[in-house]
Parts: sequence; structure tokens; C-alpha cells
Amino acid sequence: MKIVVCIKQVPDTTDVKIDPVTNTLVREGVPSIPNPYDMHALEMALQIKDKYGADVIAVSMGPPQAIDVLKKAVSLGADEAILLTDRVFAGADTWATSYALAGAIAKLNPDLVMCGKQAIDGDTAQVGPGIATRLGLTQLTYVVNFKNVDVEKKEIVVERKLEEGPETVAARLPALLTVLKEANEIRYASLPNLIKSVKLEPQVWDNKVLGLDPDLLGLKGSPTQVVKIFSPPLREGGKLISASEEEIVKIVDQLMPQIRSEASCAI
Amino acid sequence: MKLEDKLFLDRYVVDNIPHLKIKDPSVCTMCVKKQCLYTCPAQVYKEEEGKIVVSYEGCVECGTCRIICSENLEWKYPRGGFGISYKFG
Amino acid sequence: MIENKFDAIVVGAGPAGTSAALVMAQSGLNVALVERGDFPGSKNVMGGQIYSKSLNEIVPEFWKEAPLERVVAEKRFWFLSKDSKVSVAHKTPKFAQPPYNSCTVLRAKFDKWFVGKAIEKGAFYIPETLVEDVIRDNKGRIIGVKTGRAEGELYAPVVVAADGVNSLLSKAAGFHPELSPENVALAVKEIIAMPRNRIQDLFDLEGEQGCTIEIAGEITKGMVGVGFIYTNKTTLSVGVGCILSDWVNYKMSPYDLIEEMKNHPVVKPLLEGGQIREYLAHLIPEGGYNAMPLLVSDGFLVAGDAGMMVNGLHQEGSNLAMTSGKMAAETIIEAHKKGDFSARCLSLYKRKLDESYVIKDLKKYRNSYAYLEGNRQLLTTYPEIINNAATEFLTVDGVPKWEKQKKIFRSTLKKRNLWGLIKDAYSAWRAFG
Amino acid sequence: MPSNLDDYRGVCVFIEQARDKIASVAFELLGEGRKLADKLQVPLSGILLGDNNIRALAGDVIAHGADIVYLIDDPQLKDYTTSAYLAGSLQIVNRYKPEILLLGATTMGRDLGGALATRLATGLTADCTGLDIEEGSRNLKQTRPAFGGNIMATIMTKRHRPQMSTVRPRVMRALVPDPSRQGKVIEEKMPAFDMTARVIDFICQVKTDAPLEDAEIIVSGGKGVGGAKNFAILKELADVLGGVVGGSRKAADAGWVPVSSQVGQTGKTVRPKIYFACGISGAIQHLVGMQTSDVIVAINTDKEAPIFKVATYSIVGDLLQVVPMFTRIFKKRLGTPE
Repeated sequence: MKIVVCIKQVPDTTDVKIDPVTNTLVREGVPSIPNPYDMHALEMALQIKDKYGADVIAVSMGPPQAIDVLKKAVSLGADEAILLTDRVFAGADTWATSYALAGAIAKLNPDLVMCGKQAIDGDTAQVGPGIATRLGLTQLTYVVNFKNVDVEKKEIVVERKLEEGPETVAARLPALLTVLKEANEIRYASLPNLIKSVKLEPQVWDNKVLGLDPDLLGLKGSPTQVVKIFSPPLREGGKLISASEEEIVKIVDQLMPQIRSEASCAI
Repeated sequence: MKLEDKLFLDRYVVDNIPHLKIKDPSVCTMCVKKQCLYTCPAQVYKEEEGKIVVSYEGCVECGTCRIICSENLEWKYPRGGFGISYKFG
Repeated sequence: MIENKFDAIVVGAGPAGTSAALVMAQSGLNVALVERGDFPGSKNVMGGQIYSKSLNEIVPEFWKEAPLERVVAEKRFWFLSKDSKVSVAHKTPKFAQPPYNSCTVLRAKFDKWFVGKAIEKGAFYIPETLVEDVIRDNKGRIIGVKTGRAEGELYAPVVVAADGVNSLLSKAAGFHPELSPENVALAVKEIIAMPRNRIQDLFDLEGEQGCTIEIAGEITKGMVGVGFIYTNKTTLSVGVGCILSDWVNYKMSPYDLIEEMKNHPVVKPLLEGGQIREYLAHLIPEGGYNAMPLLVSDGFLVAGDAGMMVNGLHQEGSNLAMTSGKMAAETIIEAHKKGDFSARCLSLYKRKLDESYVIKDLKKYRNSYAYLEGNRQLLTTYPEIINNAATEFLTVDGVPKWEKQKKIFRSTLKKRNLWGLIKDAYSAWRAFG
Repeated sequence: MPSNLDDYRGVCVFIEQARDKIASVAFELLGEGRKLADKLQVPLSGILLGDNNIRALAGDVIAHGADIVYLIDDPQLKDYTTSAYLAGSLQIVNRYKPEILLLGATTMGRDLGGALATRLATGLTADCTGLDIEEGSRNLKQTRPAFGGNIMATIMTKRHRPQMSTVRPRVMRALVPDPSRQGKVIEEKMPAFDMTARVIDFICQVKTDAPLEDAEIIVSGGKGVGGAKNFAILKELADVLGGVVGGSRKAADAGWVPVSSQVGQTGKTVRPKIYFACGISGAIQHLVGMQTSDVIVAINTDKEAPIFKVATYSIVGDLLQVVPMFTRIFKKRLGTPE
């Protein structure tokens, strides 16, 4: 079995702020980390590998520094690593990103592709479905658990977590899974794997390798454009309210529109 | 700015395994000086209802508490890769 | 090649460890540099100066590429009373020219660069890994380390403990006693962001030049310690450190004291409009020569803070760390040539240190802290005396100057008698001179 | 390859339904869609996919503001699967070419949206909290939080159609339904497609075990609750509102709530619509885990409690009195039987 795990390098978003003067992102001193959701996808891939045996290939698209997330993946047990890096990939929105990633994954021809539910910088949850759609993979989002993987029968059974409760789905392989954080606990790398990751020199693929249409890549190939960024309104503490019936009634009235009148599944 | 707000500026990679542990809480109850409460620069130790509560997540790993309370404290560094991660230093 | 065998293992990627690894790697040794932090520098704190001389010997002309903040062209010393200061400053073009004297740095950036240099020279950097103990052979010689990871043993005929002030490794190895509160200082520090031109104006700086201010007196409330303000490119490093036993005995909280210092009427205007970016705390080994642990045993060397190599009085530490790291490396290179890693052979390290400024300076100031602790009037009464004297002397109020001098002398004697003054002067000269 | 923009006209909402029940986000989108459609002077339509009783729901869609309902009734649409719903909605969008297409930012909407936008070769903006039409052009301005809520971004899809957004639930307002509203229902046939997945089991767990991270309403208690027994008061409020109970680290350490319900740096990070912080002082470890909640109602006896610095409503008082008061008044408003 061959499993591709897509891992994005993201800024540790808790630290990203907007400079009020220049209105640009302040990223000084903001460390880059592997997208946490992707690490849970990797962990699930490794658990599938532990149970059924598999080759796990970590793929990341980004600048050359993105090698760090691939090292992380190898330190945890990924077998191979591929870095997609090329100037024409830069500035891509989710549509153009999934185009590039799908191009790379197509060359690998895996049984399973694993992604995090979303990346913590963009929070879009669109790249996974984009890849699945482009490659004709069965799309399984919001996965918390795998129950069975059968490469012979080309079938996978997973549990997805929906708003109303868990759903078990049987699907045809090849498939693409997007994984939630609560799926698992990420393992702690062993020293031999860590040493292996330090020595890692990933395969580097640029668009000469992929041979994709440059007009559909990067900023140029992105249908969406960010036209403005701004700071969210500051959260300010409300003034102190006394605990009288009258005050509470006022608050309830203001909260009412936020509350669902019914909270149940229609069955 | 209050200490809590300052600590909020710091970056931590929080380990879910606590690296600070009081060996015998009853020793703390009897401790007269309770130096840990005021010398810890990150106010990791707080007293609540006579008990010392350890908020290891905010620890800056300086070692102060270990030196002033070597007998009743199990002091380790967080696992490699976890804990405080200074952005400026 | 067996993956976990090296010619040497260095524990801790601070100035001492990185220097050791770099120098060894440069001479062709297969050296592992093990760091527990998220990235090099992520755990490391200092006031913020590196000294050129020692670094230049390891990375020649480092200033051409290192991520430095500012070149320290001026050193200022402040003696504060409750609301006043007497300031002494030294500025010289020598400080502002290569190879410079010292530079301010931010460790998260600097250490990343420095480790990068060691890697460039061939050191094998193992990140995010905590070394927990040493491994010994059946004769008790140290032959490797155990890390906090699965299958986590690393082997080498010699291990350098450069794991900082707490040095849990040399404690685990059993020849570093627990630090005593008298022998360490606890320092807290803030990184305060400020626009570059405002820093230029407030501190009267030219171009890339910077200054350091060491502050004694009122701000430490009588505790043995010092405050500091260092200028970086677009931030200030502001902090205060005092001997840990003083924090304990004076029942002072570091986070309160730094706030008070920042609100001192003389300090406050310099920080106006700044934004706190980070809050840090760290111990500094201030025990000096008298508190130094054993530095050498079979297959084991201790360098930098782990070996108490800090000259607290002169705010030096990173240079002693780098020099000791380099000397440890040179010793190991020799040991490799001989194939002998016994304590006897490795004691070359101790001899090198003894002959260098490292031990000479530490010896010179061996009694300075004990002296300060026994003579707290130097930290409280004197700043007050000199501030009062300055105010009196510089006030233009029609009183003849000779009368002013008499008045100053009289009020000084009220605070400390003549014999006390003479004794202070003599003993201070003995301790610091 | 930019699409021929002028061919596209109208605002369309994907009507999310599961087990013959329309999700409330669909009504909210119809409310917002109506505003956009009126501004553009175009019709508002809905895409309704399902089987069996789906036709019965069309009227409700119109009552909530739609002019047209495109409907496919097919047994293959009984459960949501990406392949079936993608095939159905693709057929409708390609045929009727709306210029704006809105979906809920729910598991279903985000699953379908990503696939649909890829096939339509158009832009999709996720998890929007604000929509507007740009003055002078007909472009949709889509505003959304990014970087964990630290920044807001406005995004446009200028050269492709339809302009697609998923919209965060409970941000937009639904219209008061008007049963007398008139509209058209257009039925489509399900196209042929390859069914690659099937749902084999589903367990409804809304009431019992909504996970904390996804809960829309959380009633959380801290040290001030005073004991495990008093958490019953919090549970009662949570039940009335269809929310779940959480706790601070102190409450979890004391065993008053399970560790899995702990909110904060070592616990879970939550972003509910409403967060009740009852007897929680607001240590930084806790604030990190809940400060991006949309509304924070804090109840504490201590006026100086740090939680009040982030609270939308800062109520100084005894939670043992205030929480039951909330429960009683909400019950009255919601018409919950006593």
C-alpha cells in the first residue's frame, strides 16, 4: 500500500498580528510549524502503516525552508519525502494549490492520500477536496478513525465526525481522507528516526518535473484574490453588570437570535 | 502590564506531560516560607485552599524553584522540543 | 556507518556548546551537537551582548554575516537614588570599528545562525532532544549519553556538557553539586519593541551603533544585583537580575521588581511608547571561581555556564562560554590524536582555561559577590550619597562652592562615617580593582 | 481560463438537508442571499437535493426568501455522499449559471464546496462572516477571519463565475418565513455518476455527546462552582440551550468535569457561539482556549477577575443564583416546558 500525506508549513498563527501602522502582517519572530492537522493525518497514515504495512510518502509544497516539515514527517516515521518548490507555485490560492499537489500525487499513484482537515493559517479545508476531485479519488472529509483498510478489495471503512454525530462510511480506494485533531495522539519520534530526518535530503520537484500549465499555477492561476486585510475589532471587556433579573432578561434577549430553537437530529 | 498578560506574549509548545511535580503535597502545607509563591518569575506556583497548585504550562524553565526547593520538587525539563520557545531571546 | 556513534558529543547548543562543536567539526571530527529546544536559541536568554574577541577567534570576521543587533559604541553606568541618577559613560571610536568590542544580539536569531555555522563546518545537529544522563563503561568512564527518546543512546569517547546553568547532565553524572541560592542570580527581562528612529533619538545613537546601560542602586532595593537596558535594532532588552538568595530573603518577586524599575522616574521616559514583545527569565551562574564545579573527568568536559564561567561584575558570560567551548574542542582534538580520553589527558582543558582570561578574571573577582553581600551600603547608601552630592554641587543658588563641598561632606558623613568611607574604598579596591 | 462572466446571473443557495430536515444555516443563507439578490436585482434560488420527502421541503425554502427551487429527488441522494451531491449540484449550476453560490460552512457545505469549486474551476472563499456587493461592479466582497482569527481578509473572485462562499453558521440572519410567498420549483433528473462511497452507519448524538470543540454553546464552570454537585445547575442551562458543559483546569483537576471537557491551553480550544464562564477567574491558560468565542458571558463574584477583560457580558454575582436565572428566562423565551 502506498500512502501520500500532504503537509503544509504554516506560521504559528497565534502570533500573527497586523501592524496597525503599515497594515501588513507582522511575521517577525513568528516560527513556522507543520500544520497541526496534517500531523494528525500523518499519524493516522503511520498507524495504518503499523497495522497493514505501507510506504508513507510525505509531500509538501512551499519554499525551500518547507523541508523542515518533511524532516518532521520522516522523524515520526515517513519513508520518503518530496518537496514541491518552484516560483511558479507561489501565491497560490486553494484552487491552484490543489492543482499543483494533484499533479505531483498523480505521479505517485497512491492508494490513499491523507490531509489535515484544514490548515491553521487559511482555515479553508478546500485543498483536500480539491485534490480528490481532480484525481477522481473518493473524498472522505472529517475523518476521526479508520476501521478497516483492504487494498485487495480496494475498500476502506472510516468514521467521519459530523455535527450531529459519527457516521461510518465504506468507500472505494483510492481515496483521500482529511483528518481531525481528535483522531489520535501524535507519537514522539525515536532517536534513530530523528537522526534519519536530520540527514534527509528530500526529492525536490519543480514544475519541470510536474509539467503543469503555468497559467493555472500560483498567483496567476488563482481565481480568488485577497483585496484587503485588517485587524479584527478588538475584544473589549463589557462593563460590569449587576446580577439583577432585569439585567439578565436584557442579556437573554440579545442572545436569543444566536440560539437554535431545536437541537436534535431529525430521524 | 500584568504578568499573566506578559506570559501570554511568550510562545510555548505545551507538553501534555507535566515536567514539574510536587513530591509530597503535605510538605507544602507545612512549609512556612513558601518561597516558590513569590520567587518564581512566571508565577507557576499558586496557593489555593492551602494547597500549592502547579501551572507547569507557563513555566519558563529557569530552575529557580528547583534550587530553592530541592527536596520536595521533582524538576525535569519538558521533553525535547516542548516548553518555552523564545522568539527573541 | 553506525548512526549513533560519534567522535564527540556536545550537549547544549548555546555559545559554549556551539563553539565546541564548530571547532571540532572544523578539524574533521564527527561531532554531534544535541539541543533540547524547539530550535537553537529557543531556550536561551542573556542580557544581550556578545564579545567580539572570543567569537572572532571561532568565526573570523563574524560581523560580516552574523545577525547582530547593534554595535556597542558606548557603555553607560547609572547610579540611581529614588528619583535621580548619576551617570558615567564611556564612548570611543574603537568600540565602533571592526573587530568591535561587543555587539547586542537577540539569542533566538543569533544562536540559529551560530549553529548554522557549526552545521556548515560539518557538525551533526540533533534538535529537540533532551539529554538525560551519561552512559558509562564498566570502568566508570563516560562513553555516551542517554536521551529522552526511544532507542535514544548516543556514543562517543568524550562528552562536553554545555547544557547551561542548571546543567542537569553534570548533576546526573554526579560531579556538579546542586547550585546554592547564593551562587546564582535570577534575572528577568523584557523585549520592548520601539521604532528605530525613536531608539536613535532617545538614546542619542548614530547609525547602527548602540549603547548599553548598567543600572545600580535604588532599583534593586538593596539586593545584590543590577538592572540593564540594551539597545537593539528595533527593540530594547530591559531587565534586572539579583542574587537568588536575596530574592528569597527580601521576599521580592522578579515580575514586580522589573515593573518598578521600568517605572523609576529616570528609566520611564526611555521606555515610553514601547510595546512588550516577550517576557523572559533565566538563572545566571554568579558563584564565580569559588563555586566552580569539577570541569574534567574521564570522557567528560564541562563548558560555559554549566561550569560557572560567568564574570557577573563585568556582565560577561557569552565570551567565557565561547572561549571555554573552543578550548574544550582543542583539548578533544588533541585527545583524538592520542586516542586518550582519560581525565589526565583531558586536563589540558583545565590548563588552557587557567592560562586564559577565563580563570584569571574569575579568580580576580572571586570575592566580589561575598564582598557586596557584606557591604550592602554600596548598593543603597552610596548611590544616594553621590546623587545628593551631585544635586547639591550643581545647584546654582548663590552658596559658594567651598561651602557646598563642606555641606556635602557633612551630609555624607551623616550617612556613613569617615572610617567607614575609608574602609569601603580600600576593600572595594581589593574586591574589584 | 476566465469564464464568460455575463452568462452568469442570480444568487443561489445550496439548501443543506439531512434526513429530510433543512439545516438552519440554509435559512440564514437564504436571508443573506435575498439581500444580495435584491441589491443585484436578480432572482434568488435554492438547490435542494435529496430523496423521498424532499419535495415537501421546497415550500419552506420559498417561504424563507427563494424565488426558485431547483430540486432533484433521487434515492441515490438519500445519504450525503460527495460523489452523488457533487453530480447533482454540478448539473444544476452548469445549467442555470448563478453568479453567486453560497453554502453553509458546515461539514457538508465544506465537503461539497471544495469539490464543486474545483469542478467549476472557480474561486471559493471559506467560512465567510461578511458578504457584500462591491459598489460599481457586481463583484461579491467576501470577508472572513484567517490566521486563527488574528486577522480579517476580504476576498474577491473577479474573473470567474460563480463566485462561491461557504458561510459560517449563525452569522447571517434568516428571514421570518412567509408561507404566502410565491416561487417556482424546477425539477431536474439525477445525472449518471460513479458512486464511490456509501454510508453504512450513523449515530445521532446531538444531545448527548456534542464534542466540546464543535459545540455552539458551552456552559463552563471553574473553581467558583464549588463542587461537582453544583455542576448540575450548569448542565441544566446547557440542556435548555442545546449546549454542552465544559470546565476550567481547576474543575477538571478537582474531578468535577471529565478531563476531556477541560477548556484551555492543556485542554481543548473552543470557539462556540456563546461561552458561559461561570466562576472562572480567567487564568491565561484558560483564556487561550476560549477567547475567540463569539459571545462570552462571564459570571463571577470577583470584580477584578481577568475573565471580565474578555467578556462580552460581565456579570458580578453568585453563579448559583445567576445561572438558574438564565435557565428560567431562556426556558420562557424558548417555550421549553418546565
